[in-house]
Amino acid sequence: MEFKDIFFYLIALYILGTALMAVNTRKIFRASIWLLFSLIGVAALYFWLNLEFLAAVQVAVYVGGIVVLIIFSIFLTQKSGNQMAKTETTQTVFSALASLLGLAFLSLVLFQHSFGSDQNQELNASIENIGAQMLNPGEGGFLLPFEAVSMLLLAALVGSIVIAMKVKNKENA
Amino acid sequence: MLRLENISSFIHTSLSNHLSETSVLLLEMTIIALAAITLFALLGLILVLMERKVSAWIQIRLGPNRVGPKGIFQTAADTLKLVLKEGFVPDGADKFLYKLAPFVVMIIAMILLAPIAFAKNFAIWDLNIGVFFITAISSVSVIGILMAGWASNNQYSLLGAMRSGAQIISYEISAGMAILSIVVLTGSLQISDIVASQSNGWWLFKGHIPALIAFVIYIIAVTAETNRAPFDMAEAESELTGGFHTEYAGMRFALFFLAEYINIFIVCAIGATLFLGGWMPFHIGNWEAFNHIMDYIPSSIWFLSKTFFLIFVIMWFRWTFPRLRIDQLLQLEWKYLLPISLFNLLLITLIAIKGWHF
Amino acid sequence: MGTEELIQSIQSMFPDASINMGNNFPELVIEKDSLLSVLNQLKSEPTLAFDYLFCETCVDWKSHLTMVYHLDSTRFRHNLVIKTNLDAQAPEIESACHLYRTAELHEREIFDLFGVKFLNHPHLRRILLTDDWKGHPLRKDYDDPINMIKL
Amino acid sequence: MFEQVSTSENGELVINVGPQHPATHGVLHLLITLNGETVTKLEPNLGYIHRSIEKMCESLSYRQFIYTTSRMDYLSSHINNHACALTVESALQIEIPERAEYIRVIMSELTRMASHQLWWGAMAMDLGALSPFFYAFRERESINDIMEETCGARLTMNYFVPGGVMYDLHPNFVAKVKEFIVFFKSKIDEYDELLTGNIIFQNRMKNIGIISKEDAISYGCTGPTARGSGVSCDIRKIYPYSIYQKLDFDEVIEHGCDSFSRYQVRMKEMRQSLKIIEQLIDNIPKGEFQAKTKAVLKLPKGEFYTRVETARGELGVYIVSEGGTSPYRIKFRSPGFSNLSALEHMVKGHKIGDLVAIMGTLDLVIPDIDR
Repeated sequence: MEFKDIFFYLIALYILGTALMAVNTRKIFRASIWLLFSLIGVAALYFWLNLEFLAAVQVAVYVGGIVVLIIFSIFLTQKSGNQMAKTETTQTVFSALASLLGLAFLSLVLFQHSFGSDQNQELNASIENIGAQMLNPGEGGFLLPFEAVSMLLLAALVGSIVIAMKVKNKENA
Repeated sequence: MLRLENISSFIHTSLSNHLSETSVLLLEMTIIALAAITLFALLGLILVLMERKVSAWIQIRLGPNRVGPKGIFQTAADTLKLVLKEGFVPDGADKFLYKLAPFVVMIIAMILLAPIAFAKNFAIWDLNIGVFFITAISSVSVIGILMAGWASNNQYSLLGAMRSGAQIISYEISAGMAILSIVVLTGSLQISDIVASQSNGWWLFKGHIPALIAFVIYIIAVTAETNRAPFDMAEAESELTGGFHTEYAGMRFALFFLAEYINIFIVCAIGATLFLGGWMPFHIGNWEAFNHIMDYIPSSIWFLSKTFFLIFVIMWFRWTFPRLRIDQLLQLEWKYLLPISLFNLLLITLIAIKGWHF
Repeated sequence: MGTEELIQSIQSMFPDASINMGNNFPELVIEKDSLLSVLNQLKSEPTLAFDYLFCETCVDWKSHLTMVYHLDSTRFRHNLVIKTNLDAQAPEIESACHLYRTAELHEREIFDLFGVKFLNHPHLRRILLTDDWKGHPLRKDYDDPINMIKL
Repeated sequence: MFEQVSTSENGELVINVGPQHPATHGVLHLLITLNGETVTKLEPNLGYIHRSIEKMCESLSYRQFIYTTSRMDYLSSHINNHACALTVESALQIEIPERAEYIRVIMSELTRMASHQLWWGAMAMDLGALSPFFYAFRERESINDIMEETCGARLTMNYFVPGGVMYDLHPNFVAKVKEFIVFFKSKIDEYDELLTGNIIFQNRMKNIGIISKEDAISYGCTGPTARGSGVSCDIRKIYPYSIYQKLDFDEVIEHGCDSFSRYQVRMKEMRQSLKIIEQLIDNIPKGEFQAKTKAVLKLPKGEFYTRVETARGELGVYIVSEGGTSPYRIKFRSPGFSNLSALEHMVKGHKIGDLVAIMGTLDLVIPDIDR
C-alpha cells in the first residue's frame, strides 16, 4: 500500500466515523457539528483527488452555507440544548432496513460498473474548463441545468421573502 | 541581501541531495508546520502589541511600557499569564463543544495561511484556486463562533453568536464580490498569477475607479467579517459584555483573541495581494533609477509593509468609530454594499473584456 | 398668578380643605379619599395646570403618616404642596401614577421604606430593599440593632 | 430577589443586564425581555448600593448631613452640597458673603462641565467608540486638579458649608481656571469633530429613544433629559438661586425629543457653563468667604424645600424639622430616580444596542438613584 492509499483510507474512516457520530448523538446541535466534520472530510477527499475547485465549493456551499443554516434553525427552535427523545424500536428497524437496501443497491451498481476504462484519460478540472462547460449550450454543456437550477433558487428566494413578509403583516395587524 | 525565496529553494535542494523523495516531503512538511506555528505566535505577539500601541497613540496614552524596552515583551507576559490561568467550563455548558470551539476558530485561521505569498516564490501551497480557497475556508470560521456562543449556555453568548453568524454570512458576499472583481481582471484564481499580473502596476491604480470602489468595499467587508469595530457586533462589550466569548477565560480565550488577529493579518494580506500588488515593489512608469532602488528592497519587506499598512488602517477604524447597530449593519450590507459591488463587478467585467485597464 | 391669588383660587375650588402658606410653597391639606379628585382637578383646570409632580414623599409622625405631594406647573410656574394624613397602622391611599407617571417609582420607594399601600398601583413591590426584608426603615419605630449606629 | 428565568412564557429571551454589566456604569440591574434583538419589556431592579442616606441623615447634625450628599450623585457633589447648604441657610436666614456666592457658582459650573465631560466619554464608550473616553478624561483631569488645590479632594469635595464655603480659594485658582477656559474652548470643538458629526453616531442617536414633551413632564424628567424634549426646566432660570439671576446665560432647549437632542443639550450646556465662569472669574469680590454662624445649628420647626439644578436635573432637598439639631425627616428628590422611570418608555421597541445608547443619554449615576 502506498502513502497515498493510506491517506485515502484515513479520510474514508474519518468521514464514516463522523457520519456515524452525527446520526447517533441525541443532542441536535452536536449532530449538526458532526455532520459538519463529515462534510469537511468529503472536501478532503476531493482535495486528495486533486479536484481543488470542487473541494472548495464543497466547503463553501455545504460547510459554510448549509450547516450554518442548519445551526441557525437549531438556534431558533426552543430548547435546543435538551436531548432528543430516543427513537422507537420499530423506527430503528425500519431505518436499518432502508439503509441496508440502499447499501445493497449501491454495491450492485458499483460491482456491475467496470472501472478502469478511462483511467488514462486525464480529467480536466481546471477552472477555465469548468467555466466553459458551465456556459456551454451545446453538446456536453451544462447551461440548461445551470439556468434551471438558478431559476429554482430564485423561486425559493422569492418564496421565502413572501412568507417572511406575511408573518410581519400579521404581527402589525 | 537575504531573501526568503532563496532560503526555501536552498533548503529544498540541500535536502533533495541526501534524502529520498518521500522523506524530503515529510521533512519539509514538518519544517513548514513548525514555521507556520512560529509565524502564528510571532504574529499574535506583534499584532496585539501593535494594537495596544496604536490605540495608545490614538488615545493620547503611552500604552504598555513596563515589560522590556518600550513594553515589547508585554504580550509575551500576557500570554504567560493566560496560559497559567485556570480554564474552567461554566455550569450547564456543552463541555465538548465549549472546549472544541476555540480550536476550530484557530485551525481555520491556520489553514487560511496556506496560499498566501509572503515573498517571491514563497508560499506554503500555491494552489490553483488560491483566493477561492480562502473565501471558502473563511466561511467555516463562523461555525467556531456559533459553537462557542451556543455551548457557553449564556444568553449574551448566544446573542453574540447569532449576530456574528448573520454578519459574517452577509459580509462574505461583498468581500467575495470585491475579490471576484480582481479575479475577473486577472483571469486567474491563483495567487502567484494575481501577483504576476501586477508587475506593471497595482490593480488599485490599473483598474481605474471600479478597482478603487472594490478595494473600499473589500476593506469594509473584511472589517465586518473579522468582527472588528465598528462592526464588532459579536463582542459589543457595552451591550453583550463579551458576546460569544463572554464565558471564556485563560488560554481558550487567548485562542479566540489570537485567531482574531491572525484573521486580520490574513484578510489584510489578501487585500495587499489583490489590490496592492502583493510582494511586487512599487514602480513608477519610466523612472528606471527609482524602480531599481525599489527592486533592491526584498519582496518580503514589500509584502509585509503593505499588509501592516492595511492592518493599521483597520486598527484606526476600531479606535475612531462608534459601533453600528445590528440592523444598521445588515442594512449597510444588503441595501448599499451588495448592490454597489454587484454593479461594480459588471463595470469591471466590461473593463476586462474591453481591455480598458492599463 | 401671584401666590395670594393662587391660594384664593384653590381655596374656592376646595372649600372643605384648608390651605395656608408654608415656608416655601402654599400647603393644601386634604382628606385622603379625595386625593385623586383633587389632583385631577388641579391638573385639568386650565388656570392652574399642575402637570408636574416633582416630589412625592411621606413623613412618619408616629401617630400618623403624612403623604406630601409637591406639584409644579410647567406652564405657569407656580407650586403647591398637598398633604394628607394616613393611618399609622394600615396606611393606604390611591396611587397617583395614572395622573403622574413619575409617581410609579416614587410610590414603590415609599411602599418600600414606609409601608404605605398604594391602591391601583401597576406593580407595587419593594424597589430598594430585598423582597424578604422585614419592616420599613424610614418609619420612626424601625429598629435594626446591627446596621444602625445610634449617636 | 428575583427568579432566574431564561425564557418567558411566549419564548422570549429574558436577560439580566447588570448588576455587573459594562453599560450600566455601576450596579444597576435591568431585567429585559427580548424578542429577537428587540426589547419588549424592561424592569429596573434597584438598591444594590442603597445606603439609606435619608435614614442616616436623621441622626446627623445640620453640618454633618451635607457630607453624605456628596456621595449621592458623586459627579455633581458641589451642587448637591449647595442644595443642602441653601436649605439650611434659608431656614436660618443666614446671609452669605458675596465672595462665597461667586465661588459657589464657579465651582458648581466647573462640576457641571466635569460631569458632562465624563458623560460624553462614557456615552461614546457605550456606543463602542473607546477613544473619546480618554479625551474627555484629559479635560476632566484639569478640572479635578483645580478642585484638588482648593478643596483638597477630587471627587467628594464637601466644600460648601452652611454660611459659605469651607476654605478660601487657592491663590492659583483664578489663573488656572482661566487657563482651563482657553484650553477647553478648543477641546470642545474637538469633541464635535470627533463624535457629533460622525455619520454612524448620528444614525445611532437620531430618532432613537423618543419621549414627547408631555411624557417627559409626566415622567418627572428633568435636566438635559427633559430639555431635549423641549421642556423648560432649568431651575437656575425658572427659580433662580444664589447669583444665577444676575448672570447672562441661556437655558439650552432642544425640540428633537430623541437621543441626539439630549446629546446636543449637554454639549451646549458645557459652552453655557464656560460662559458663566467667564463672567465671574475676573470679578470675584474680596472679603469673607464664610458668614459667622453658630457652632450648633438648630433649624426652626417647619418644612423647608430647596430645588437646584445639578448636572443631571432637578435635585430637591426636603427637610422636616422639629426644632432639634438634626432633621426629623429628610428627603432627597434625586434627578436620576425620576429619569430612570422614563427609561422603559424610551427603550420599548428598540434594539438592545439602543438600550445602551439611550441609557447613555440619560446619564444615570447609580448612587444618585439608590441613595
